[in-house]
Amino acid sequence: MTIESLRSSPAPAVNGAPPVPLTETTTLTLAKAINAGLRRAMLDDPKVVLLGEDIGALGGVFRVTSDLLAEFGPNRVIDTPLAESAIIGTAVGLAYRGYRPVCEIQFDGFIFPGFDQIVSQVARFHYRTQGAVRMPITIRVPFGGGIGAAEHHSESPEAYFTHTSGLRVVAVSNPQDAYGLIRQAIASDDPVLYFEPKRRYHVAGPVSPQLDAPLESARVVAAGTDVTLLAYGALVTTASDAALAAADEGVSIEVIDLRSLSPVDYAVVEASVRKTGRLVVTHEAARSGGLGGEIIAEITERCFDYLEAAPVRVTGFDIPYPPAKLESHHLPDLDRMLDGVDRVLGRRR
Amino acid sequence: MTIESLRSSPAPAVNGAPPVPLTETTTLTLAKAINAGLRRAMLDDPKVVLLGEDIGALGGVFRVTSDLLAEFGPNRVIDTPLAESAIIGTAVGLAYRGYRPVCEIQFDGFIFPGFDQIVSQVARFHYRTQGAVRMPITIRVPFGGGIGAAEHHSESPEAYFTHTSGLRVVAVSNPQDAYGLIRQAIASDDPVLYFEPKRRYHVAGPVSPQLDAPLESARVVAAGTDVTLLAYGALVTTASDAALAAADEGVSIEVIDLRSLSPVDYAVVEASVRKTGRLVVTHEAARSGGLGGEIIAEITERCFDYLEAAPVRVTGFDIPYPPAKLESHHLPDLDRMLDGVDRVLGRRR
Amino acid sequence: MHTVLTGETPAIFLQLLSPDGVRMPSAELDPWVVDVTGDDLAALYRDMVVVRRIDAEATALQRQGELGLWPPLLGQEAAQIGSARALRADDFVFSSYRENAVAWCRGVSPTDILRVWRGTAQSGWDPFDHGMATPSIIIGAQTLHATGWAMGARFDGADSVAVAYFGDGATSEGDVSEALVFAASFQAPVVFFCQNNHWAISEPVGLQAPAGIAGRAPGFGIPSLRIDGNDVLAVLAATRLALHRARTGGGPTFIEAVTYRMGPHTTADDPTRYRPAAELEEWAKRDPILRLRRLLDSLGRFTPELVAESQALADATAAELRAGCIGLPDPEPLTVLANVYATPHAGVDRQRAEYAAYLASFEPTGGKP
Amino acid sequence: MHTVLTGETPAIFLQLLSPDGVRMPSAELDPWVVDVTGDDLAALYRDMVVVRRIDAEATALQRQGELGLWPPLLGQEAAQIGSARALRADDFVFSSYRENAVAWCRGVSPTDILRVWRGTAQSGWDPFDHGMATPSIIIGAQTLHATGWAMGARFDGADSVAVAYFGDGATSEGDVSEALVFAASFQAPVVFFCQNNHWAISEPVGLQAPAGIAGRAPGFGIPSLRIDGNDVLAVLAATRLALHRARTGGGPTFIEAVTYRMGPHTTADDPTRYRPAAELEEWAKRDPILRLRRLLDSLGRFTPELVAESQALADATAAELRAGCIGLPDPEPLTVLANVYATPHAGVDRQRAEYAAYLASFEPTGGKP
Ligand SMILES: Cc1ncc(C[n+]2csc(CCOP(=O)(O)OP(=O)(O)O)c2C)c(N)n1
Ligand SMILES: Cc1ncc(C[n+]2csc(CCOP(=O)(O)OP(=O)(O)O)c2C)c(N)n1
Ligand SMILES: [Mg+2]
Ligand SMILES: [Mg+2]
Repeated sequence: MTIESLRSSPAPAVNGAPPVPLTETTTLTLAKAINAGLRRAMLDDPKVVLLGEDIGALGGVFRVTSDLLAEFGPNRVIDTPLAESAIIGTAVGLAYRGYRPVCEIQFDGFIFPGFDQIVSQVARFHYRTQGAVRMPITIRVPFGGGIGAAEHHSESPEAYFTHTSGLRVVAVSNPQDAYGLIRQAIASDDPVLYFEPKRRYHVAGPVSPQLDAPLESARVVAAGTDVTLLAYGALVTTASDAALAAADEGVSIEVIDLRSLSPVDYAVVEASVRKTGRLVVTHEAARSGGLGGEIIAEITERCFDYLEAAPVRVTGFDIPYPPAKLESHHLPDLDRMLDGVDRVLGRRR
Repeated sequence: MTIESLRSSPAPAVNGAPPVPLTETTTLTLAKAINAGLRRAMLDDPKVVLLGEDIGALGGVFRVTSDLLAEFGPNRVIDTPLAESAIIGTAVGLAYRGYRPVCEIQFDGFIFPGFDQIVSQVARFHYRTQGAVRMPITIRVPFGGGIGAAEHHSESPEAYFTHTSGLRVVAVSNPQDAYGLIRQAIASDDPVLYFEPKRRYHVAGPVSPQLDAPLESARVVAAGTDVTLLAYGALVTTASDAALAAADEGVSIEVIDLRSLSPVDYAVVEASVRKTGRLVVTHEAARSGGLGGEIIAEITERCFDYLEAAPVRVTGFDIPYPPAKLESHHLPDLDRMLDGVDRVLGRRR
Repeated sequence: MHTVLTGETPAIFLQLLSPDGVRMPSAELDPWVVDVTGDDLAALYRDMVVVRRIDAEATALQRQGELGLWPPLLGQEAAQIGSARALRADDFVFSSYRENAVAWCRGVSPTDILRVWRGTAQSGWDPFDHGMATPSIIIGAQTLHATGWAMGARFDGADSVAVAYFGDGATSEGDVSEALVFAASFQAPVVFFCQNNHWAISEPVGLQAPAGIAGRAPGFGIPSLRIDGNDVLAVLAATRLALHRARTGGGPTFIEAVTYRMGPHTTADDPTRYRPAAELEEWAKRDPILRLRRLLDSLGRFTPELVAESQALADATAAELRAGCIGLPDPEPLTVLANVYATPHAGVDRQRAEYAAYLASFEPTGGKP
Repeated sequence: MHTVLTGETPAIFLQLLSPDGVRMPSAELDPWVVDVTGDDLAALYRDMVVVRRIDAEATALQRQGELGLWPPLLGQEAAQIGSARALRADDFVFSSYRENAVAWCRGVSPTDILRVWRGTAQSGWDPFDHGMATPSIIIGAQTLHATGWAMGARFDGADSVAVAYFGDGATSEGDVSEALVFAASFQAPVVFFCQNNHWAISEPVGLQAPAGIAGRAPGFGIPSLRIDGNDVLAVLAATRLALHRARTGGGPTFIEAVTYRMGPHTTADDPTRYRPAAELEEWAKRDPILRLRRLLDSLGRFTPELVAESQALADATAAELRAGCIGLPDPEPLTVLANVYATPHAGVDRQRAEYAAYLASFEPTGGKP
């Protein structure tokens, strides 16, 4: 993949439902790619059921489940009462009965009423029962900011889940991965938190039905030699833009899309850092206790002798998500990423 | 403090209620020190009220609130129905009305049904209202393992809260700090998660009513020059024992009791690491996403040029808390701490 | 199975005004409105006209890109005005995001109501200035806050009451049931005021509560009233009744105000995807403002003066709202890191200093690029 | 305020056996036990004697340091045996930690029941072997699991039923109310079986539910039965009734079995700190085993053979339990890192390899020091 291919171009017009089923490479928005992936999984396995608030007639507030109620009926696309703990808790029961439930949490900030069921039940049944009970539950969470929304609608709670043993966590950044990983998540016998970058829902890209990334794999978005820049979700685009900007100034950045947040694909990250000696990690979530610290600690341990500078974090601040008019200050943007690159190169401070 | 003072000695006999009120240095168990601190705070401020399950006639399952119902009555020591979200949520309302509620969560694993109210409400009201509404709520949580208990009774959920902006988090390790910090927590205008190392509840030590540590301060338990060993809660004792064992082999370990987990007192940690060049962090919580990674990332950034080796973690595994008969394998013990020290010294692997 | 308890929606449905605006007797509610004068009715009318105008203006502002979002209360004016006008200054409201007419009654300025929706702040006003907490976006969470506040009022020996506003959808959340448990156990002086507007975004109330809503509280030991929420007089009466019970040691009361969300869930919503048009038409006939107007008319109080005066106030308020909204300054960049804690905090203080230095590096413009 | 709905504990309290063991008529329950023979009653008696013995033996084992903890069900034998014996093999139980007599009825071996309490495992049996999930320690969480399972059974067109067991204290948790909401909305074939044993550790049921428990479900649209939980026949009948409703498309039913926790909350508890001794004495008179014995006696079925046979089975079970418990091997060290995931996981796999190497470094003893 050439670095030029990263330049953002206007999205091609995409209308209507995805082809039925997806058989060849097609241009889809990220939202429609997930829709197509859900549909494919539901066609392939009658045990796949969807649960969530407003996912039926409305198709979800982001329309990710559009048209699925009409196609699969109310026993497979279940509009639930307004109660997140129950959405997760009944999914546990459904999994006990052999179903593969896919829960939609309407917005990131609404996952917390369901936190107990996720952390104390979903994550643990396999361990608790010495492997007798599997929890093939996928929990879809639109996440992240940048859409000018009200409180609780722009959060990045992923680190709560990457600290929770028994869960797998992925975050997608583009339609292809969205399509592939939603099906991988549903097919997995482990529970998967599937984070969707809501501000990229309408960005379109090619989706091939064949190109599936394994659940645990990171992706090198653009090769580089001076600095490794690690991102996931919506920030992959920003990181790619930063790489282009840096290239114009003669700095070669290797951009990695983490994709799997738990476990992290350290083989890919390690190889990159051994090459560049410099690591910048970026995420929207608060810095303290965020995934960045974890990765930096791990990479410092694994690659200490290769590090030419202390790894740097470019993240949201340690604040509750701020009001919309302040979010541009909170969210890592191209300038702050370049500032981080400057710092890891010893050019600032 | 000499290193000899760390040697564990049998606890002196401690009986009955703490003196009324504590006026001079007294030997108390950790549980009774908290009880004395609660009592002192309640005597000093009529707005301090306690809420929790079984905290009244029973005095809590660990007897930390013993005798307080009799002394202060049911409007100040409130036995609540069995609902953690409501315990926290009504505390928010009480805080809105000028109270300083102290909530008891019966065991670490039962905090999750109250997670939403903590993360989305308690932590945020001050920020949300531009400072108009304060949440002087203390949430007491017995935490950690080593007592051979059933599932959900041995957990270390602190990292979920140190990643939550707006909360302060402390963990105490000895009666003196327990007494001082519970009063500091209650007096704070910010919400404080107060973690109590349940397997040390019955360990006794001197408590002076005067010696209060500030909320944000770490404590050097034993000075050393070769390795910095960072611990908190129950593991401070283990770390001290490890320091003694290492001293016998000629390795000088500086043991730091973190006390404040959010924010971390980096002044103290930094000073130590600049001196020793080697850092080991230990906690019972799972390694991935635990506090250790955060501290290592931060210290690597702040002290990169002083580090002689990659910092090392000695933590619980990335597993749900295991059954009692396996917990000795999961919990960092003296041997695993020494192994970590060996690793940071380059003596192993 | 006649001795098996079954859950049935209580047939009782309290009204004081028919949809035609005819005053109807009600043994339960009449005593609570005996003192209501024609002037009072006119004032209620004025309130309703004004808040409907606020709603329309805010919707327009959103369409024009001046607000990020707006949740209209169109159709729920009687439920909100009738209840809020029953409150005393020392009572305290814990509401959801849609109770903008309640905020109006609590003296919040129209501009302050908009701050949140323009995105300049997460709280439009100081709760202690108005006896009204920052609206809760997490559905149902505020019912516990109200219950806790009421427990405190009881401990204080005060006769102030907490009022929790929430929707039909909210009744499914565990927090709301837990609030009923605590309120009953501690006999907290709290009024649970549920606006059953028939929809929770796209979900009909039957999905949340197939047996109805008002029947739920009694099972927790809390008396419940099911009232016509489009009848401002019934709402006023029922709220006064509930407040009186709470003030005099009678504990919590649950009110289900049956009303209808005539607009979309928010300006981001498209109700045509899920809501039959006929339903809306049906409810338009029960419009709360129309109903009060008919009553006033029958009393000879629907005068040209009242119309003109209401119109003038609505116009003035809309103008104030628009100017206020557009004039709302963007917050200073560094406030992004202010007020995270009430007391100095080493971590946040450091980040603020770093960010200030970072911003300064973009001088001379000073701001973010 | 006669049209205000009030929550009152239903006066209805269904019984088939008086505390003296006299068979009493009940129009509702009689049809469900017409087929119960003397042999069936004898079998129920045997069950109850055995599980009381399991309880006593486990308590003894705990005192002797062989178990970490034990939650006795003493006094609740009729509630558990009567309900569990009504189930079919393809039904599925989601219980709390105290339902050890239910586990017995589901064919779980006494030794397997003890694994969790000895700390060798977090699940004593394979749930699919017995149609009984791993008991939930998080109070109330399992009621949602049962509801979800039942939704699945309905989707499958099966006539299997999920049964959720939980305590009086659990009714305060939001999860339990949410389970009622979902069960009602989806007409899930689930039986909510609440053992009101009057205490949640030190808290009396009146703190959780001042208006009683059975009245709660009807408000959610779920029929409710309040039965004498120390009357094994009434419990059997009510459970059969509820199962039948569920199997035939009638949806969920709530049963409050009024019983009493005669022992401590667990072996770690000291009820003398909070519970009046007189209360215990009062309830001892309503002992469920004594009651069935009196009935059997009146039917001429309380024979020396039955006594001997029950005793023998109890003795054998106790012996098996004790030997099984003491013989339970400690788990292999590396199982601490097994089964975290169902599929290979790079992070955990690495930690397991590292820990294996660490343990190996202590060779030749191999184990942990
Ligand atoms: C915990 C939580 N889950 C989901 C949402 C998303 N959401 C916002 S409003 C709404 C519907 C609320 O319906 P209702 O309670 O009837 O109030 P109404 O909007 O009709 O006033 C939902 C699902 C939320 N805000 N909080
Ligand atoms: C979520 C949660 N909170 C608290 C506890 C601690 N706890 C264990 S049992 C219990 C009381 C349960 O009472 P009840 O539901 O009546 O059941 P019983 O013990 O009487 O069978 C409590 C508070 C828990 N296990 N889970
Ligand atoms: Mg509604
Ligand atoms: Mg009980």
